[in-house]
Amino acid sequence: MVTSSSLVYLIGLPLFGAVFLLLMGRKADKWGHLFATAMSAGSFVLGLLHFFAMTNRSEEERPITQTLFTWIEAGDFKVDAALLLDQLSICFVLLISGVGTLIHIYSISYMSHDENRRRFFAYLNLFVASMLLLVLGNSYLNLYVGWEGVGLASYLLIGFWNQKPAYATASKKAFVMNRVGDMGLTIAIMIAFATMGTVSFDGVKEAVDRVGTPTLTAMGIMLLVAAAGKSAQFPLQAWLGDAMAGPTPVSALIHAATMVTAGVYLIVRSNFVFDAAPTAQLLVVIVGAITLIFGAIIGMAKDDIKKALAASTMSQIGYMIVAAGLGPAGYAFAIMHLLTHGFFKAGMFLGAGSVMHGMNDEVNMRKYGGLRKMMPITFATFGLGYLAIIGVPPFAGFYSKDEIIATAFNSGGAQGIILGSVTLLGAVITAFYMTRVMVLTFSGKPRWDDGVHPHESPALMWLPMALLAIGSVTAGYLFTQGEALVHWLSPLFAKKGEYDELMPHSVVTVLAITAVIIGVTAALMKYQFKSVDSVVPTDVSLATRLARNDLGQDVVNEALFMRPGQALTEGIVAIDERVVDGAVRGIGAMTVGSGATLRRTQSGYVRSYAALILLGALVLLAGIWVVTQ
Amino acid sequence: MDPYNYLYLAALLFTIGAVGVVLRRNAIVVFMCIELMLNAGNLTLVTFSRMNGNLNGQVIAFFTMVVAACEVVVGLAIIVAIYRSRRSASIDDASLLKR
Amino acid sequence: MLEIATPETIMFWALAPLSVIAALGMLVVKKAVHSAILLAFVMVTLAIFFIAQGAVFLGVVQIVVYTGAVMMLFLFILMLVGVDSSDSLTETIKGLRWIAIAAALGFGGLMIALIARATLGRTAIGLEIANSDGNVEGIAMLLFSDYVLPFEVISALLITAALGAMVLAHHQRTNRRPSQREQAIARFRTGSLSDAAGLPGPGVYALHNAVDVPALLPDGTPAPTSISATLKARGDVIESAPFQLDVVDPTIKEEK
Amino acid sequence: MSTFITPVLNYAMLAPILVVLAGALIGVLIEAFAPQRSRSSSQLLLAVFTLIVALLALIRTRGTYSNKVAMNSVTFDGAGYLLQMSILIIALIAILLLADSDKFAAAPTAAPGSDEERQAQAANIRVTEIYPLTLFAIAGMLLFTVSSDLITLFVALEVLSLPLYLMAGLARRRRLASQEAALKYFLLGAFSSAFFLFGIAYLYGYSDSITFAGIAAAITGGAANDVFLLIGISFVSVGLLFKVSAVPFHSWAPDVYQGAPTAVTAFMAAATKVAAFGAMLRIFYVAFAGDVWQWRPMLTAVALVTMVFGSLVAISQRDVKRMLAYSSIAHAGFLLSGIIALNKSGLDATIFYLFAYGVATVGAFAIVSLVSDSSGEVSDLNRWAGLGKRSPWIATSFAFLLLTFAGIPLTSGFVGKFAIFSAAYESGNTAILITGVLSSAIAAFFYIRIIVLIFFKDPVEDGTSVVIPSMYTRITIVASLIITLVLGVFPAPVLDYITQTAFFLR
Repeated sequence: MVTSSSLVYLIGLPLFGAVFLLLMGRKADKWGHLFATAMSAGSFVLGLLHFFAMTNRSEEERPITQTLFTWIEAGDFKVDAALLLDQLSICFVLLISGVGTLIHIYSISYMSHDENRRRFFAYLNLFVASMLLLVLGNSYLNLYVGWEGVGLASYLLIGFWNQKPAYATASKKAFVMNRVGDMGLTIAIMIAFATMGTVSFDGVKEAVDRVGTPTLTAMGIMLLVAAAGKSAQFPLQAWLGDAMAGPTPVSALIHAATMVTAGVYLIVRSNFVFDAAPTAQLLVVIVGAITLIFGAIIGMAKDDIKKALAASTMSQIGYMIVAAGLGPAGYAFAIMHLLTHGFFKAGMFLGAGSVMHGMNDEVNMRKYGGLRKMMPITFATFGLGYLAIIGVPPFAGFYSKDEIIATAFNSGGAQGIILGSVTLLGAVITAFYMTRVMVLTFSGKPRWDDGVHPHESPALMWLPMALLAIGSVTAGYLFTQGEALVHWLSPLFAKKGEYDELMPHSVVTVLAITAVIIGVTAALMKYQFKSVDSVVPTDVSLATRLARNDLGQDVVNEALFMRPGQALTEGIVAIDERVVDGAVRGIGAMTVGSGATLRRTQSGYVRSYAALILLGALVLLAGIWVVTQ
Repeated sequence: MDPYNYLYLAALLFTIGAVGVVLRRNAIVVFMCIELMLNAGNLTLVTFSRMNGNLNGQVIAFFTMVVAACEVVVGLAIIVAIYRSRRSASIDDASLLKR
Repeated sequence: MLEIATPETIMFWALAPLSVIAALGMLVVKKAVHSAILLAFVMVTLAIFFIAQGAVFLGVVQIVVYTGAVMMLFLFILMLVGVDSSDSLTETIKGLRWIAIAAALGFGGLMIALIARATLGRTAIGLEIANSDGNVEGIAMLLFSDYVLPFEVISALLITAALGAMVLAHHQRTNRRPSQREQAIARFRTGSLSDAAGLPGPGVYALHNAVDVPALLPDGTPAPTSISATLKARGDVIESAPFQLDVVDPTIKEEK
Repeated sequence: MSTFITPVLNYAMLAPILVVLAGALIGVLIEAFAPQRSRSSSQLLLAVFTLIVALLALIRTRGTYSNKVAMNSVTFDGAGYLLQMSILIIALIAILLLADSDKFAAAPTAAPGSDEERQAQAANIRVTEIYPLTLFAIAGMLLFTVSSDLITLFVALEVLSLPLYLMAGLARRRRLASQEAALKYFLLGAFSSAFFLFGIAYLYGYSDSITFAGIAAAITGGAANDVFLLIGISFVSVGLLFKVSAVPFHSWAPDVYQGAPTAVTAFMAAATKVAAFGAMLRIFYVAFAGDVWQWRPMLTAVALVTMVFGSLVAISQRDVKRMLAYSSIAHAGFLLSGIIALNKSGLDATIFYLFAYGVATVGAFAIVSLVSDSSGEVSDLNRWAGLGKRSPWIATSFAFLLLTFAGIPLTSGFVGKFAIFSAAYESGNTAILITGVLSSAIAAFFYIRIIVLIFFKDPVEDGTSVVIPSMYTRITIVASLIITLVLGVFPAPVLDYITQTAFFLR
């Protein structure tokens, strides 16, 4: 069977693929995509072997470590470049390499007309390798290497189609926010090193008892900042929507299944820190809850199919963060939702890509409609993902979301009621906006532009979608069967504390299903049974048609419900786009501005430089004057 | 009289030289101000040499003179080269490089 | 305890203010040459201080090397770049003068205050013992034993300086200089013969006979070719208009 | 009556310095006697040969340490060995950049744009004096790091500086700017060395000694109050901080980096930094260590201001050489934290950081020297847009080096930063730690902004073309990339070696 010495190949295969393809250059154009896919698949197969090997071992022997070499050694401080595969990381390994391989396969066809396809695949491989390193590193420092690696790879991938003019600003925003996050991680590592003298997960876990709560709270908050940056959580969420400028498979890989979940991984991995720092843990929950609602509301207002999905991702990760913030009771459910979300959201992104493929890269949902007949397979796979995300039993999302809602309600006291309500409200809105997406895209009358001939995508594209759809259908049931995932992960986390059960699980389930029904019904009322309205004033033909079909009832509806709702929605979208953007731009401008001001000291005149030196010496003398007083 | 008086004098001359570097625009005058600063340093060295009762300070001052002579050669060569291309020995004119 | 005799005290109080005034003068005089001369004066006073403090050798070197050689070099370069050129003392960089003066007052004040506060921690002993073999011998002893390495390394500095001066000043001819004969032939082979007899000389006037005034052509306009290109480039050309005949008094005074 | 002590020189240990000096002298002779045609190649050959021999001579001294090599003037110890090694390796990489013929003025004496200059360029003349000047500077640097008395330090400072002043003014294109750089560098350098000398005078006055050991003894056992000592430390620091371009003594760096020929900038930025920090390490660790409580606040303030200032101002630069200059200022701030730490790990970390940073800097400037259009190098950043499209290899290499400067993991920059901040923390300096991390986050912003510019922006109309690198430049770039990568991925052996070797003989 596989041993710990083969861990390095999990990362090594895709890394080799990336380096090899970049070095080969144009010579590899013909077969580069196949090679890259094979590397990713190889990693997945190896991961599976490890998984089976792990299930065969007893609970205590499951985590395995491979030390590659001593990376940094300075005095007493030593960091090994070492890989750790335990129950938590194997979940991620399978998700990353599995979904990653499917996306490779999908991209073969999706990118077939791009002359730089080989380079794209090299980047994909690089991304997979970095992401695997992120989840396999045995210390915060090794995690940090992967953390920066996925950042770099995602830049290369998002910017792959760099002719998009909006990209420049988008990348800047993404960059600033991610740097804020990275800084959080750096400071957290420094805190760990400074107070505990170690940065490995094991070392920190042992040292938690030795250091005071304030230190752990500071470290926890910094880790949260890092997680918020990478996982697009409030207030660092704004970059995700803009990152949709990249090719769709990239969005599926990075912005649904893998990179954006790194924050959840970080928090769950640092469970020992958060368990000992209640304040930080509470902040995690708050951030998650805000993002959950925030993302959902944005999702209601977006017409761009990818941006709607991105907002949904933000919201769903909010669910995971909330779960992760609930402590030992929630860690496993955070991971469970993360895994099921990986399946259905990746599937839906690929579906969106498939739709765009058939619609000449149109992303505006208002120009879709009635695609069900033209793209039956896409419709079916997307539909299964849809059922999963809104939480219709027995699809995957039902199980994972249900558990999170129940855990939230049962977290006790007022917090429990508030959190439960928020997660429930989130479920309503999720059902609403996802139904909207579904209806606008696949149902109703065609609203296509002239010259668009929708058609089903080739097998190479729908096959991965179908596989992901199967995952969306079955994963939730499999994970909860006999609490399989909870048991699997439980050795890693502290014992779940006892708490009063606010309401029985069955009641929560009923509530959740009710929430879904409300959301779906509302959306159907608004979009399915009426013609789609348009906020796109330039689209004259659509507007005329809408005006013809409009009924007087709408006016009342609008006045009573829609207007306030719209105002709220628009308000939140505005906060997202203006305030947050403004803040980012403001910070950027402030930094650049202060740089520019300081730059003025550089006048070009030697004499003013000499004056500066003289003043420096004067300050030193003044210092001496004070010291020798 | 206290030998410290020589130190005060040297400090004054050093200050005058330093401020001259900032105030004067002719590169040669600026350079002469730097020479004044070096001379002030030498006076300090000689004074300390006397106070310490050994000749180390004088030797350093001697080295300084040689170093200063070399600096003068290089510096004046650079100034002449600049003068040849700009027809100006004002250091304010040499401010292409900034920001 | 170091006793400073009265003659030296008198000498100090006589020369020190002078040297400070001369140094300050360096900052305010307009002409670079005057600055150089004031600096030479400061250096001579310093040489006297050196000798008074038992540094005979340094005092002599100060006069011979510094005042003699280095200052000559300065003057030489001043000649090269235009000895007459004078600086305008108006400050062009906004606020710099006041910053500089404030910094200087602060710097000088702090230096003096700090020196006043300093203690040596041992008695100042003077150089009688150290100079007992003679100052030059004493320095030589140190120079060739304790300081032998820097002494040797400083030769690298001298070579660098010479090499640097060569790089920036030594002119390497890329083409042969034309002989006088070739120049003459070339002059006659150009299109017109107007220059064949040589270019006109500069301002030959009764009142102002100098190279920086252009000569006048028969029609009364200045002849641009009569001025050296160097002077033109330097901007040292004087208008010839003030010297034209209608301005100049044409009456001839006979010498008696 | 004193007796003459016959000086004893340990020539074996002085060999690296003497070899380089000898090489420089032979170079001068070649200038005098060799025909114009063969000068360039023979000078290059001689310089490379000299450096290799010096490196071998240095390696031969491995393990033998002494502070009586040349009376009390120099001390050869582990730290000195490592620093000299770094300087020689960096110089060996950087000197190949001088070989590209169209970098230096054809006739430095001719006025820019004159017929004379055109004739000289047409005749394919170039200043080959660059090589001996460089060797002199290297000799000065080698001596600078092992000097253990103030006068040797001063002489070495001048030996390393004078050639650099001259070389800064010898660019082939944009000669006015180049000469201006030389003038600024020279005037400010002389200005700061006047301060340095004044500081030496006060240290001599305070301690009645000019050796580091004597000063250290005076600090621990002297009866004087600290005024002379502090004036001395401050003014000596002004001179050293000027060389390492720490704020507020930094202002020469951007102008000189921009104006000087890029090959010279590469050498100067990398090697001078190693030498100056080497000397700073020695003087602060050996001579001033006893007075740490008084100078630490001063240096800490300088380090903090330097980090923040360098990082902030770099953001608004539009010229790649100026950007690198400000980045080097920020790095000077980071390096200062290693000196402030005043402990063994600070020493190790600073040496590692210096070497890693120096090598990466040479590589970065080598790449800058390649990006050009018909009228010469292009350092305007706007015109670098889309470089990744036209020359992916060059752009990728540059991006990698920028990531190194930014301290992204798996590059030497990260290891160095980590080690140096850890050392700073170990000495209890949290302010340095926090400011350092914050300002490296700011710094990463502009490094990565350039990467985005290179790769994700469309090329501008009058874009630049990349010169096909000559064999020499290619060697430089590849060597610097390999060392940077190895130090990032597999730094343990080097760190180990430095930890075992680095120490100061007091």
